Amino acid sequence: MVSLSWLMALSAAIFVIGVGGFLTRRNILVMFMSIELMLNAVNLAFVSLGSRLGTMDGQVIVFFVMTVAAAEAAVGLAIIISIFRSRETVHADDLTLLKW
Amino acid sequence: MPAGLFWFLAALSILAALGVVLQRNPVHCLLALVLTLLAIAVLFIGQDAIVVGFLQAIVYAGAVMVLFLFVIWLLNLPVESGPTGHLALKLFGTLAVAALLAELAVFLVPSRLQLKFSSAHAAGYGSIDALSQTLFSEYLIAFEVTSVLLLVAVIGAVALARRTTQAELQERKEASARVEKAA
Amino acid sequence: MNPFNLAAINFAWLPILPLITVGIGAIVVLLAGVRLDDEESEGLGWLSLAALAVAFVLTLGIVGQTGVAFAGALAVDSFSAFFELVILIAAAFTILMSLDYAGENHLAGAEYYSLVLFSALGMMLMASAGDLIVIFLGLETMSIAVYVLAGLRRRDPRSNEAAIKYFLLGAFSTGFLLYGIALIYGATGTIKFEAIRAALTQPMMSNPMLLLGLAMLLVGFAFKVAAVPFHMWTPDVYEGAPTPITGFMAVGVKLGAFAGFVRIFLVNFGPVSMHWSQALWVLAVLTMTAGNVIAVVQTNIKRMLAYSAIAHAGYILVGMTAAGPEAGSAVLYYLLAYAFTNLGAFAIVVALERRGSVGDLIADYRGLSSRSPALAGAMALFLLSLTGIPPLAGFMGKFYIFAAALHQGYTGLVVIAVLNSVVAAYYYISVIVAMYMEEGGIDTGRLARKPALVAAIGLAAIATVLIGIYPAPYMSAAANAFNSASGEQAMRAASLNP
Amino acid sequence: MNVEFAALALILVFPALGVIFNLFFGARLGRGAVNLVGPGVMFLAFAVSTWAFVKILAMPAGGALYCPLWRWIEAGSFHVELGLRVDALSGVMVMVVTGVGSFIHLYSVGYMAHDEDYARFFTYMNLFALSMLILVLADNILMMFVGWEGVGLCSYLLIAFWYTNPEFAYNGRKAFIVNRIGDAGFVLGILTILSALAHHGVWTLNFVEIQSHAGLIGTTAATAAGLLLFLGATGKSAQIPLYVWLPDAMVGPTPVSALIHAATMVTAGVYMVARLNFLYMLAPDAMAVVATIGALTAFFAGTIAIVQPDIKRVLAYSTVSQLGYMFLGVGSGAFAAGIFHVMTHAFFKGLLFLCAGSVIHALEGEQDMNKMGALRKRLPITFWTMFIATLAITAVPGFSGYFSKDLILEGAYESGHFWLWLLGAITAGVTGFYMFRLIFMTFFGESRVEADKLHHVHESPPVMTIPLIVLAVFAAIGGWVGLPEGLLWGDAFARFLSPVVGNFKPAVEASPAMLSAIATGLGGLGILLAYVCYLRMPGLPVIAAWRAKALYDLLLEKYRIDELYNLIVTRPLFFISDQVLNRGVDRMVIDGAANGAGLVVEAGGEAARRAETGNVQHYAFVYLLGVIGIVAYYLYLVIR
Amino acid sequence: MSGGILTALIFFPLLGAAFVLMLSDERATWNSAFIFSLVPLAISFYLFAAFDPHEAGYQFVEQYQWIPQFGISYHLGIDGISLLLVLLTTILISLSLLYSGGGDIDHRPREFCFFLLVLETGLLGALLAVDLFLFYVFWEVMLIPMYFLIGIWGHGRKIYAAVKFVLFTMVGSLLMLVAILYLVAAAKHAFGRLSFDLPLLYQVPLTQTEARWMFAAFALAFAIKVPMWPVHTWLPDAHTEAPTAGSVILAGIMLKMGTYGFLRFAIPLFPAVAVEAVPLFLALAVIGIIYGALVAMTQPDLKRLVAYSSVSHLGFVMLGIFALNPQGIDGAIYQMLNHGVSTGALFLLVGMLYLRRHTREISEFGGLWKSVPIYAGLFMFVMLSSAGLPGLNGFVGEFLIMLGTYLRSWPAAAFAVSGIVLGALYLLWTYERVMFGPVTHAVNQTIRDLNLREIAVMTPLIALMLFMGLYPAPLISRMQPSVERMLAGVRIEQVRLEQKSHQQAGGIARRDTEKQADSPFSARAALRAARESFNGTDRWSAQPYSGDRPLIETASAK
Repeated sequence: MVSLSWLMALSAAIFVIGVGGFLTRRNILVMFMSIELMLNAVNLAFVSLGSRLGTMDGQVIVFFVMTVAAAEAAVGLAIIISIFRSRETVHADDLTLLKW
Repeated sequence: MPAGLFWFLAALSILAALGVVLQRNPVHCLLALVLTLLAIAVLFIGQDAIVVGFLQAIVYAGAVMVLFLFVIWLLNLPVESGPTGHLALKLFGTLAVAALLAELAVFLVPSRLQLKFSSAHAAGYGSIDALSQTLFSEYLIAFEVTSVLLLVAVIGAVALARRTTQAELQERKEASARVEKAA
Repeated sequence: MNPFNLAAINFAWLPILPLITVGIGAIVVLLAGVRLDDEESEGLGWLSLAALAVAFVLTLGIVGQTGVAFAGALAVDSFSAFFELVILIAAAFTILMSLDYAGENHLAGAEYYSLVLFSALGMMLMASAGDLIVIFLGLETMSIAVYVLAGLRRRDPRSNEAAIKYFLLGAFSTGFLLYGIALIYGATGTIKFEAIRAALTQPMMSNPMLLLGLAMLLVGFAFKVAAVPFHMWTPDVYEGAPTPITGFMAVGVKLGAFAGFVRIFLVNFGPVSMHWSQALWVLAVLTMTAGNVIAVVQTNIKRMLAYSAIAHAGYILVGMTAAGPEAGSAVLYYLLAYAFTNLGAFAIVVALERRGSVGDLIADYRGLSSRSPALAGAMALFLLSLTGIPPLAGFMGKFYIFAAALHQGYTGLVVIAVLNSVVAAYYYISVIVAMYMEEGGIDTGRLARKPALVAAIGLAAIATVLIGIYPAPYMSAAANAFNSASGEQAMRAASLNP
Repeated sequence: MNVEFAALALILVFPALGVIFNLFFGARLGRGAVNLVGPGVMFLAFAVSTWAFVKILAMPAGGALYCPLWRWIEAGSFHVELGLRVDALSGVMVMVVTGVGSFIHLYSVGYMAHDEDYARFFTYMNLFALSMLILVLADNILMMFVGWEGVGLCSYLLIAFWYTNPEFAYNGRKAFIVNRIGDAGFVLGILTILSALAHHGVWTLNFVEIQSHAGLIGTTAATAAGLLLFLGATGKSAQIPLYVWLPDAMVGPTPVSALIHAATMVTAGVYMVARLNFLYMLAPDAMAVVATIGALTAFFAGTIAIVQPDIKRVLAYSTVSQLGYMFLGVGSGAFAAGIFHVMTHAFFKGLLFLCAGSVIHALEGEQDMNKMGALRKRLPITFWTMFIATLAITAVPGFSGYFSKDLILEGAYESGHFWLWLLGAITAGVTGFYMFRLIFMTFFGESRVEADKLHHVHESPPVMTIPLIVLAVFAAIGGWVGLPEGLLWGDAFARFLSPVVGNFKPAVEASPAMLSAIATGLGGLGILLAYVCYLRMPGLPVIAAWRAKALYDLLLEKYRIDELYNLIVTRPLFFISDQVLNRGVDRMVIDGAANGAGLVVEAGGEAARRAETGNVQHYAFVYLLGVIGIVAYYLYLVIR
Repeated sequence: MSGGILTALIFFPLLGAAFVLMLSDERATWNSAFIFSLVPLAISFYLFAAFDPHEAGYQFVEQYQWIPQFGISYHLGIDGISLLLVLLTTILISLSLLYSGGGDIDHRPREFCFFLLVLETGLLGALLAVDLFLFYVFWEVMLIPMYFLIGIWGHGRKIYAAVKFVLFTMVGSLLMLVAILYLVAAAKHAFGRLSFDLPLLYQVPLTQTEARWMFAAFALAFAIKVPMWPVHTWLPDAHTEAPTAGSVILAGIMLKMGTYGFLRFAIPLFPAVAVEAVPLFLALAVIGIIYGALVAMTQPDLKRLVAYSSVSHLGFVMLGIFALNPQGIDGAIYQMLNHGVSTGALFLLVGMLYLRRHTREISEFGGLWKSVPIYAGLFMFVMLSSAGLPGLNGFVGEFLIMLGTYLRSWPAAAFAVSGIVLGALYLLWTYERVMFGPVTHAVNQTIRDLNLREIAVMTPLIALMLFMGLYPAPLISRMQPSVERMLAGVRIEQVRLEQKSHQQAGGIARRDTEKQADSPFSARAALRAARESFNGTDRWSAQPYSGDRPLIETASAK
């Protein structure tokens, strides 16, 4: 059996990669995908911990996280579409009307 | 879960995740993301989270990602044209990310990673039966809330993406005029 | 175990009735609005108000209870009741502000009001959550609704931008929050508050996983309450969002977030306060200082109020740092006072704003006192309350928080807070200067045609004064609320003179 | 023996009523009413004073009248009861003040006949008299201080009476400020006495009580108090170093000069020292200082008077000089002699000023003696009365000044101050010279009066000349109350005062006759020299001035003391006020710090605001930094 | 319990403020505001008459629970220290209203009256509060109306001045709030319950460090308000730009809140530290006296000049307070009244001039006496009162302060007297430049003299100056018992400090004025000596120390 540490490390790695993607990509959609990476990393952590603890809670939470991710995706993509309609761009660094 | 499988999936998921972050074409990114999700789904199943694993594959990697794909096509997004103007952020962002990873690594060494208790999996652990038993008893409220949440998401999505009204067009004109003036 | 044995999970109507009312209200509003034009949405607003009123009455039933329901998923205590009541009030004020605003700005009425109600529902869930996952779901319900609300002026690029920024950072932050929940779950084996509290025994307290989980939870909540350095979204989003929604965010979202924050940290992680109060100390100082200092140079009133909201979060963090029953009730009282004052201030911003976002500059307020003395007077009142001038509500809140922090020995922190208040006085007063001592500004139209808005301003003003000059009942309500949550913990009532 | 005598209050009430009347109704009711009330109240006060004085004379030695007023101040154990007291000393003073004062008031009716502000003038004059009477009648030192400051104020008001002239206004202020400097010392002196007694649980400011507890005041405290009070006296009585205001005070109407210089204000210092004789007796060092300052002032002012061309200025410096004599007297312990000179000086100096006023009146405001001369015939009454006064001031035997000055010089010598005596004696010569220079230049020789004024030079009206004549009589015979010991009734004046000021006890044996002869001789020498210079050989002074130009200029410019004060006090003060404190400390340092703090906040806000770039990824980056920070903190908790 | 007369006193103006807000006619506004201000005036006169001068404690006490959670009560009371200040407040507010209605305030009169009356409530409340929290509330309440008064009806750089005023004051008062809270926490530690009640807080035991910090916080708050050097720079700006009534109240009453705070709070709460801090405060006060006078001297603006003179005068008050003996403190309180009356009157006069010429530059004037004799006369009188001429009010206070200071530390008194000289210097010089000399600006020949309303405003003040100068005893006697009571705590600390320094000095006895002067033992001895030295016929020996009712001498004399 793989040690929990490795699983957690994998989870952390994916999480951090997600963070990195969010920071460095200009495209809002890709930034959003990075967030999905982070969520999945967390899901992995939940499942791994739940599995080691022997309780179902972890898996149930993953179920909820997926739902939330779906909801966020719906709303987030709608927002992206609406901003694309008004601004014709999906680049994060173009969205700086509001500042200072 | 055999160790070999784990290592393979771990490597795959990390590579795929890096693919999400590093590729220029959003569609390629999305494909890499799907790959990551699938690898993770297998990891779930490998840890007796069978239902969740399949849900991950079907709902997440399937349905949700298709949504992304639609949007990418809808917006007809171009390939990201290189790292313009973002070099500093990329450099320092990467450094910061590395720092975070290093910090997390210190926390996650085995000697520090002690669970409160650890028990063997009961019969039917991870099955749809077990999952729904928990879901509809202890997590009844949470489950109901998800329905509300999804409703909110639907309303929100509709509200944002519905057809433009005449009044809104007028307002838009005013707003863009103002933006120009401000610029 | 029969999974559908409701008694086994101690099903109770009491705590969920208000939630259901609000939820049903939202759906009814949505359905009723299907065939209405955007400009005719005022009736929907009144409908929402009715739902909130019913929920308010139902919530009163929770006052005085102490316990949990739904297998610990919901807490039934005065704490939840306190927050739910304030949240309902905040939502009601938001709707009062919106009645004219929504029509004027062609917002989709049905969606608008139902989303406000749903988001209030999310906040109420956070307030009454008994486990981490309900908190999380409540947070998401609230947030997703507010993301949309922020972007509801779809054709205004600023509104779009506010929505996308809020959404992206919110989702980003969700990742951290969830990560924290995962780690807490790993460390304690549970996500239920009662169980977590029980698990916090001596050896557990310094479990690295628990600590990392705390860190991530802290980050997640710090983002929602807009603590520095997780605050960067706040001014942009506040500026871009429709003004009533800005008010709702500044008050409602903050109430919900603090409800969860207080519930988790002060109540349930109270025993390990030594592991988080130092971090909060730093956050509090950063938040107060940055908020106030940057607010000084703002020219847009919504942005200025955004930074002021950040600064006020800092003061509340001072109270949380102090970590104790007195501090807990102080935080609750502060939030109550803050809610009315800020809602009033935003109501006035709404009143002065013409279509689009004309009238948002502080310069637009020049000479307001001669054009509209009552409005200027009310604004001055709210600003003075935010400054912390006695005997207004804002002062009493600060007083309570500072007292609590001092009693816990955080003299240095309080001194920093106090010096910050001086900086704060400067920018609040500069608005008063504009209103009373300068000339110019823009014409604001007739307010008399907006009775709902006038009512909102008036009620907020009355509450600001009343909570200030006769704070005793509210203070004891706050104390009871906090104590009923911290329950059997051997903490004496925050009413310090028995 | 003390007798309650409520009528004493009337002495104050009358002038006070005069003030009120003139202030509120004077201008409205017209000149006649003012002319009646202004001097009238003074004569009434004089009458009451005389009544009181007669009662004192009738009492056995050491008797006094008193009139309690009300409790003024109280704080803790400290309290002040206002009360009036007339004993021998204050009796003499009150007679002089009301007496001479009345005639000066009367004279003013004529002198101010053409001034439109007559009501204001008499308001001030009455107020002045009131203040002086408060000073004299006070039974405690704090009430005395009320009068003390009051006369300072009135001198300010009267000197600046013709306020439209900026120089006059300046001189008025100068008088008040210089007086105030002295007053500050006076206050400290009061406090020193008070605190010295309070150390022993005695809280009093009453002269009699202080005297009875004088033993409790240590020598150090007595010396300090004596010197501080004397600082007050130098201001009020125009002694070195605070005499500078008095010559400038000449710009006021001449009756004012008479009032200030002769009867009232300037003698206050001498009166105070005499009043507190018991204190000074405890402090020989302070006495020595008083005497030395007095002698130096007498000589110093005399030398300045030699060359002044302005008739009033000569008289002013002569006043300073005569006051120096008085201080020499009281400083030597010859208190009675000092007071005696106060009295005689009041007669002759009042007279001199009034005469000078008469001359100026006749010449329509001309004060420069170089433009006078040969007025003897045209102004006979003025000439004769002034001549008498001059004989008195130069201490020609038989005239009043002779007796008093003689006693002072005798006292100085007998108390062991040989050098001071010598200085005093030389000053007598100087006095003779400059006074007769004045007489000769004004009334004798060629007429240098400007032609257009010459034809209406005329003698003053009776309302002015009557006071001259009355005062001339006193100037001539007023000294006879203090004849040398053993002659007729002897030194009655000193005997009368002795219960209050004690008897003078000589330390050094001397022959009074010889001392007197030396001083008188020197005086005669001065007169002779004046005669030679100004009548016999009129060119001589010019040659002398030309030969010793430096000295002459120095004297003419009053040793340039004003300029010195200006340089070392006034100018630095203004510089410090404006440049150093106002612009430097206040605006730059303190406000700079306050505004600087504001600027720092603002700059900080501006800088922090720039971090808010609007780019959501920058926000996320800051967020991440926050995460790293918090996690680092927990990392520290874990691995520590 | 006395039927809420103090409550009526405090809140009647507030009622008036609300009433005024409902009026629209300008004349009616002024009239009703003035009438509303007369009621508290009447009440305060009644209080003055009904006040028991022998009672040292609070009178007309009212106390109700307010915020039981914190042990905060609505506790009002009046004692000898606050009685006269209350009277001063009501008088000056009424006069300010009377004056301002005469054309000085030409726009937004309704709000003006509103703020002025609210200000009165704040001022009276701060003076009457016996509960520390209640005091703080009123203390801050005063701030806001004054801020509006300066900011709306001021001149020139009014906004800068108003904001500076608020910020300066807030820095101090917020730090004081921290100290208040800390003190209350200490009280809870000592007595087991939270309470903001002053009588209880006076007894809180504190460590030296705690007491020092808290005293510092209180002292800073009050010192800014006073204002003491070097935190005075808000004052010239605020005074200069404020409308006349604002300056009058600012100088006349508000500054007194600082000194009152020292008397009521900073010193009695932390007597040990106060005794320690005496040298520091004496030094600051003396610097303030000289500095204020010097800077005032060369100010080109009349109001600015008067403002700096306030710094100097308040320096005297501080000097008296920190003499920490009855003479000094009585004098200080008296001087507070004097300064209120005199400087208030000066500001009124400057305001009248400004109304006529719309400038306050001294160089714009000259020779005014010719055109406005009544004005010039009044100005002269007020100026003399301000300069401390004996016989007028200023002298009584100044002398008592000097006396108290001298007993405490003679060098301080020696330096302080220079303030008397400099005070005369700048006032007279100003007067000379404004009133004397030829008329340099033709426009000055035509300005009109005071009208009846203005004379009516000045007359009570002039009368007060005379009365307070000639017969201060009834006023001082009312404050005595309270001052004595306040000093009782200080004396204990002083003796303690002395004993400590005696021990440190190896038991060498150091003579101290205060202890010897007022200790019963030496006083009795002195009295005996005094009796023996008189033969009984003299009127001075008949009743040598009568009237010193609260003091020990009388007790032993009987």
